[in-house]
Amino acid sequence: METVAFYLFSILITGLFLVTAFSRNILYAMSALAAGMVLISGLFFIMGADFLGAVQLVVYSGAVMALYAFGMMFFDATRDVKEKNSPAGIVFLLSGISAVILVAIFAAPKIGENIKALVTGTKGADNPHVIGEVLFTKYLVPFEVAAVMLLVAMIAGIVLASKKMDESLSEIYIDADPETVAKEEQK
Amino acid sequence: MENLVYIALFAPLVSSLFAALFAQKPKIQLVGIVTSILIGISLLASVTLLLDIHESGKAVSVTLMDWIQAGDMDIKFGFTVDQVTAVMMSVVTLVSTVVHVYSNYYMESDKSFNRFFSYLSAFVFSMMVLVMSDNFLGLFIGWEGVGVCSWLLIGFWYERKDETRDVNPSISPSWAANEAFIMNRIADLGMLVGIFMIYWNLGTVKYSEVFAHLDQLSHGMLVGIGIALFIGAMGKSAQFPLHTWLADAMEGPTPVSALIHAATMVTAGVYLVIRANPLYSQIPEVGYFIAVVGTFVAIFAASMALVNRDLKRVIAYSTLSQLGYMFAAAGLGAYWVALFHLAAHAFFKALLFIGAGNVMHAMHDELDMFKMGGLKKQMGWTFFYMGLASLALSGIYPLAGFFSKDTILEVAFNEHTYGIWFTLWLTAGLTAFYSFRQVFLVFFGDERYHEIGAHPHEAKAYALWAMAPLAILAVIFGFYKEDFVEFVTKLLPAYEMSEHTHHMVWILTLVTTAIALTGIIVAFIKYSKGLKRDLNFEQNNKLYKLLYNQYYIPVLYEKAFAKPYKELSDIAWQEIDMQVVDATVDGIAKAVETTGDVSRRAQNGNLSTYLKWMAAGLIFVTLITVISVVIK
Amino acid sequence: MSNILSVLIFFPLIAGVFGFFVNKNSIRVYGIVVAAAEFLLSLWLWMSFDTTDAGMQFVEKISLIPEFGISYYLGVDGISLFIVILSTLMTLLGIVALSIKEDLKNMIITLLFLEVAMIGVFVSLDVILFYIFWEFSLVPMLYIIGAWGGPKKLYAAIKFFIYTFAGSLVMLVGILYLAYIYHATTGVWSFSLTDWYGLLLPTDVQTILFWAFFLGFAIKVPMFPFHTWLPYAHGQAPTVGSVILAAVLLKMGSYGFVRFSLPLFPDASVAFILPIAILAIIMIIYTAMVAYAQKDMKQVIAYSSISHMGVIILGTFAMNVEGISGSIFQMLSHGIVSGALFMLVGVIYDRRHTKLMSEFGGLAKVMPTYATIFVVMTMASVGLPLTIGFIGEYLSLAGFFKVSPIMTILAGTSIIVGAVYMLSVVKKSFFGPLANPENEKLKDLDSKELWALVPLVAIVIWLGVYPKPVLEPIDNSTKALVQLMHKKAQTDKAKKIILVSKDAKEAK
Amino acid sequence: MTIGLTHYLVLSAILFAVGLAGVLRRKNLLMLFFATEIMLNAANIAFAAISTHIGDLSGQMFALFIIAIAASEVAVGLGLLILIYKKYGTLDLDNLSIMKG
Repeated sequence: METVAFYLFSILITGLFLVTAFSRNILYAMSALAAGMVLISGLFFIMGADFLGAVQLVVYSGAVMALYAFGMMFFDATRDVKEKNSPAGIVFLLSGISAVILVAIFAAPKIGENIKALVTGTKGADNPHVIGEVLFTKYLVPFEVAAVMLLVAMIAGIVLASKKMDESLSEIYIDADPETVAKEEQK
Repeated sequence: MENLVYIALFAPLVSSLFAALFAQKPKIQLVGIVTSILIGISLLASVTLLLDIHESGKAVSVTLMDWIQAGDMDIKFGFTVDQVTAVMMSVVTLVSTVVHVYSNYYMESDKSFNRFFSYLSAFVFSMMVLVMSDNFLGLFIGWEGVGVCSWLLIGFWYERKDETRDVNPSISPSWAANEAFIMNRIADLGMLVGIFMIYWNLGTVKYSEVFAHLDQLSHGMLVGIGIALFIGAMGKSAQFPLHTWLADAMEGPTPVSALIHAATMVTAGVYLVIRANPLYSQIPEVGYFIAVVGTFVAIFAASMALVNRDLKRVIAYSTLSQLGYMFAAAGLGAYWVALFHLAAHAFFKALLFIGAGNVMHAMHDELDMFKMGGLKKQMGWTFFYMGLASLALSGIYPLAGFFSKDTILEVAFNEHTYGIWFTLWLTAGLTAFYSFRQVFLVFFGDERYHEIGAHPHEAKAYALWAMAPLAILAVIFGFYKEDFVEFVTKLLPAYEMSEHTHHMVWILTLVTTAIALTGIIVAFIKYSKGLKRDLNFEQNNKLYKLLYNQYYIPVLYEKAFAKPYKELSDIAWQEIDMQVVDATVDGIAKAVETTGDVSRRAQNGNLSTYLKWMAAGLIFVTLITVISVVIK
Repeated sequence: MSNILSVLIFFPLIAGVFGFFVNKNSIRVYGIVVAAAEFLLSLWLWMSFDTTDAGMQFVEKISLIPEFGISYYLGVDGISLFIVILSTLMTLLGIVALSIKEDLKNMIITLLFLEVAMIGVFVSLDVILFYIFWEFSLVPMLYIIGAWGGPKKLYAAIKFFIYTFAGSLVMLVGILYLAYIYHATTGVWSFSLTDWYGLLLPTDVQTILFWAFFLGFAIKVPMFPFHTWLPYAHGQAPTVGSVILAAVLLKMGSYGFVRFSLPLFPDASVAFILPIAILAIIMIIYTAMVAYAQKDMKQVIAYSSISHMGVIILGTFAMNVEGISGSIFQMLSHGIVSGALFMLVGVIYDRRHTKLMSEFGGLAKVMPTYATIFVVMTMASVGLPLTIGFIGEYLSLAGFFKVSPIMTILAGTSIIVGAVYMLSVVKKSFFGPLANPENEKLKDLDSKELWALVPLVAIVIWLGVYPKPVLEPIDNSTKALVQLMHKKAQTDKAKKIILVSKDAKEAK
Repeated sequence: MTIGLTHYLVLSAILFAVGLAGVLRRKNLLMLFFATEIMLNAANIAFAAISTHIGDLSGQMFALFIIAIAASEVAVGLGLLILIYKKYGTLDLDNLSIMKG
């Protein structure tokens, strides 16, 4: 059962992400990404990382994708993205080689066998419970830092995106393309 | 006695510094007088020392102070006055005094009067250091010092411009000065090498210690030292092939020629060989080589003097020739004979030069003898002096030259070096000829000087009186030969003629006098009645042209050394230094710059490209990690 | 006043900083006073120097970074004492003779900083400290050339900086490697030179380190073929820059050879006598020829510097007391003579704004005092006895004669070729008719220039006639140095060639 | 055949490669963001898998923090994207090369 689920998820995720990576339409890409993330949370559930799965669902599939969706409103999302893609050969060569290397590394028997736990003895416990314990003891400082970071990011997002679009606080208009500026003003 | 040594040595220095105080001022007569007096004091001190040593037979040594002390090298300013030194000192200061006094007349209207006396006295000081020093390095100080003074004095009229060789064979005073300095430097290197050899083999450069330990050295080393020192002597005494500077040195004022380039400095080389007699008497083969070189120079220089028309150059060649005689004598082991000839030569050659100075003054610095003639009338005393000097130079009894030159010929005969004897004998004839050719061309015959508009006049009385001591010595010095021999052989090895030579002496004397008289008679017949020029001969005779152009040696040096050196230097600078060495350095810098310029293109501002590079880097790094793991 | 060396280093530094607050009009007086005080301090150093002691004196040691054995470690011996005095003297005279009008204040401050660096280099006994001063000396010089130089000043300044800097970086690697070896051998970190002297290195390590140090020193000297920065630097630098560059900065290289290469790597030094002697001979003859080919008066002096440095290098590698003492003395002599010659060229450049000899000729007539001093310096430069130039040259050549007579004869041609180019300068510039009408109204030396030049003339003659006060301390320290080298030498060849003087042997 | 650690790791590698391919191929900045998310998720999978495999929660913690970082990144990044778009009217990397050296 687990095997079937894993393969099913794997294939779906890979497919969806491929769509994301190569689709011309932003909407399609985004939808595929969101779907892929949901499926990844499924993988997490299979692994028994319930809390992580939940976070994945809530934060990624929910919050992040929603952000993207809102962000896209600023762009013209309905149009196909016109890209002058660089020669595919190099791209596939590079990513292919890295894929092969990574797979080879991970598939090598040495890797799976030699990994040892630094902190053991948490297995079998109720996952969210244990996570809560670890998070607020051992990883308290990083957790707080992450919280601050999120706060900063939130403020930054607000500041950056909420500026009046036609007049900037910074000098971004100084060396702007005059045509663009003209267009902005027409709007 | 020590005080006398210091007086003799430092009076000229004081004199020079005194004159230097006024060097940039216009003429001050007092300077001439004071310097002359100071040099005179030096003369008095020298003669007193000479007499004292004559009486006591002991050398006077003083040590002034330390000079160079490094490692095991310990060199002091030490001075020794022994028999040879005393003779040299007396000769040098005597001629110097005469020349100083005479210069008051000769330079009377020169605007650099004071400067001249400063240089001249500085020269005397250097010369005194040279002859009085008790070690080789002290000698070297004087050696270089006289070189510099000679440079200053030859180039005294520095403002004259360079001419071509056709107009002025010496090009210009400053050129001649540089030539003299550089040629002497070539020889000085030899001398320096000799000193190094002495130092590293004996650990000292003091004469007394060096000569006492010569037996510690191998024969090869002795030969090496002998040759190295002789190379030094060749430069200062203008021996072939370093002789060209002496004739060009005639660009200097005539008193300078009399003092430096006839009587004193050029004999320094002979002095060195005489001084180093313990060394040279152990290496007769080098001595023989010296004699051969001297003999060759004697006839070589005499031949050039035969045809030259330049009053001073003729005397210069004759000096060269006489230096050859001295080297011949010294090389054959007759050191006192060389010293005797040195002293005698100093007297009559200085006299001759000073006389030439009078003539030049009368002729408004015209030097071409073909434009003179008949000066006997206006310049009786000068004629008398120059005639006397020429007789002495030709070796006519009873003048000094007769005794000294004859003895050299006897030595050559005695040593069974008949080739040397014959050459020197022949040279004696040539000497007589060119000396009297000069006398007759200048003082006899038709008065050709009218063409150049000269109004000849006799020199001032005090100038003529100043010449008198030299004239007297040129006459009587020969009669003191026995005393001289007795005196100097206390230091120098006595040279005894063999029985056979003793018997031959009167024949030799006769033969020599005969050829000298022949030379004079030929000159009389050819030149006393007036100048008959054979232009065809002068222009087309190859031998004449060869001699007149000094065997083309100056031109050869110019073409073989000076020019290629200049061209090589230009190549070294422009081709090698700029195009190779510096270009390599700049090339490296350029390579770095180009690399930067090329790699700058990677920085094209496109994130996509960067990302690709990043991925490539990632692959590279992981690959290396994998490989290194696998290999392990 | 046992910390006189620190005073010598920090006094100009502080004075230089204060210089920023000095009024523009009085900066010249300020500079002269500071430099004069510094010079007097250095003379005081000499007066209280114990000439019989061959070792380091006035030693100061304060640990800076004990973990790595880096300390503030100063000391002076006979070898460095006179170079320190030379630095202060040339700085003083350079400031006295300054003819720059624009930005005089910055120039004087820069010169004071340069003085700090120069003195620091010569009194540092900690290698890191030495290296810091060594590199720091580049900066003021870079400013002097780059800011007050001629038309190609930036090229010259950057070339000077990067070239010498590249060399010293290689040296730095050598220093670190040597420190590493010291640590590996003794177990403690130390950058103290006197500690390093005690280190016996295997010959192959010596070889590597020798060449690493060699590159740093050789570029500074500068040895052929690393010399091409020098003509540009001299050609573009203002007079005072050239004076100090030639007089002191070049000596840093040759001083490095004596202070580092010889005692630290005696075997390697002996092993490489031949290639270095060949380079030195090429320097002597080749650059003399190049000097002869120059048309610019200053370039002649610049190339002549290289030629003379060749003799210094040769003397250094003579491996006997005579040669090394001679080369150290020649450093002083060359410093004074070439410094004076550069000042003299500066004098005529100030008047005519050209240095081309073809523009001159017959100057002796209008500027007799100038010509006289120039001729005195020329004679000192060609090594005339009784001038300062002779003693060093003579001793260096005499010393090397023991190693190789043939090469000494080749190197000895320096007295010939030196005369050729110097006399031709004198002839072209001072003799002959006064052809150029622009030269007719030239003024002779003014009092400012005389004040700068006459002391040098006096020194040239004084030390030529009576070098003992200077030569004796040098000689003592050199004897100790040679003895140390002989003690450290491991190969038979080195034992044979390094020649301990007799009285030192007896003293043992 | 049970699903072991290796399977997850390989999956993560493949996803990472897909993300990488996207990063390299896409010229639109927004698409680049998407591709980056893919890569982050690939890493997350690996973290979670190893964490589960060895029973150490640290892996999951890191995955958690990665998610936090990704969220912040999106927040800030999107803001920047909007600014860029407003200024240049495009999100195409080929047109955004003012940093050309």
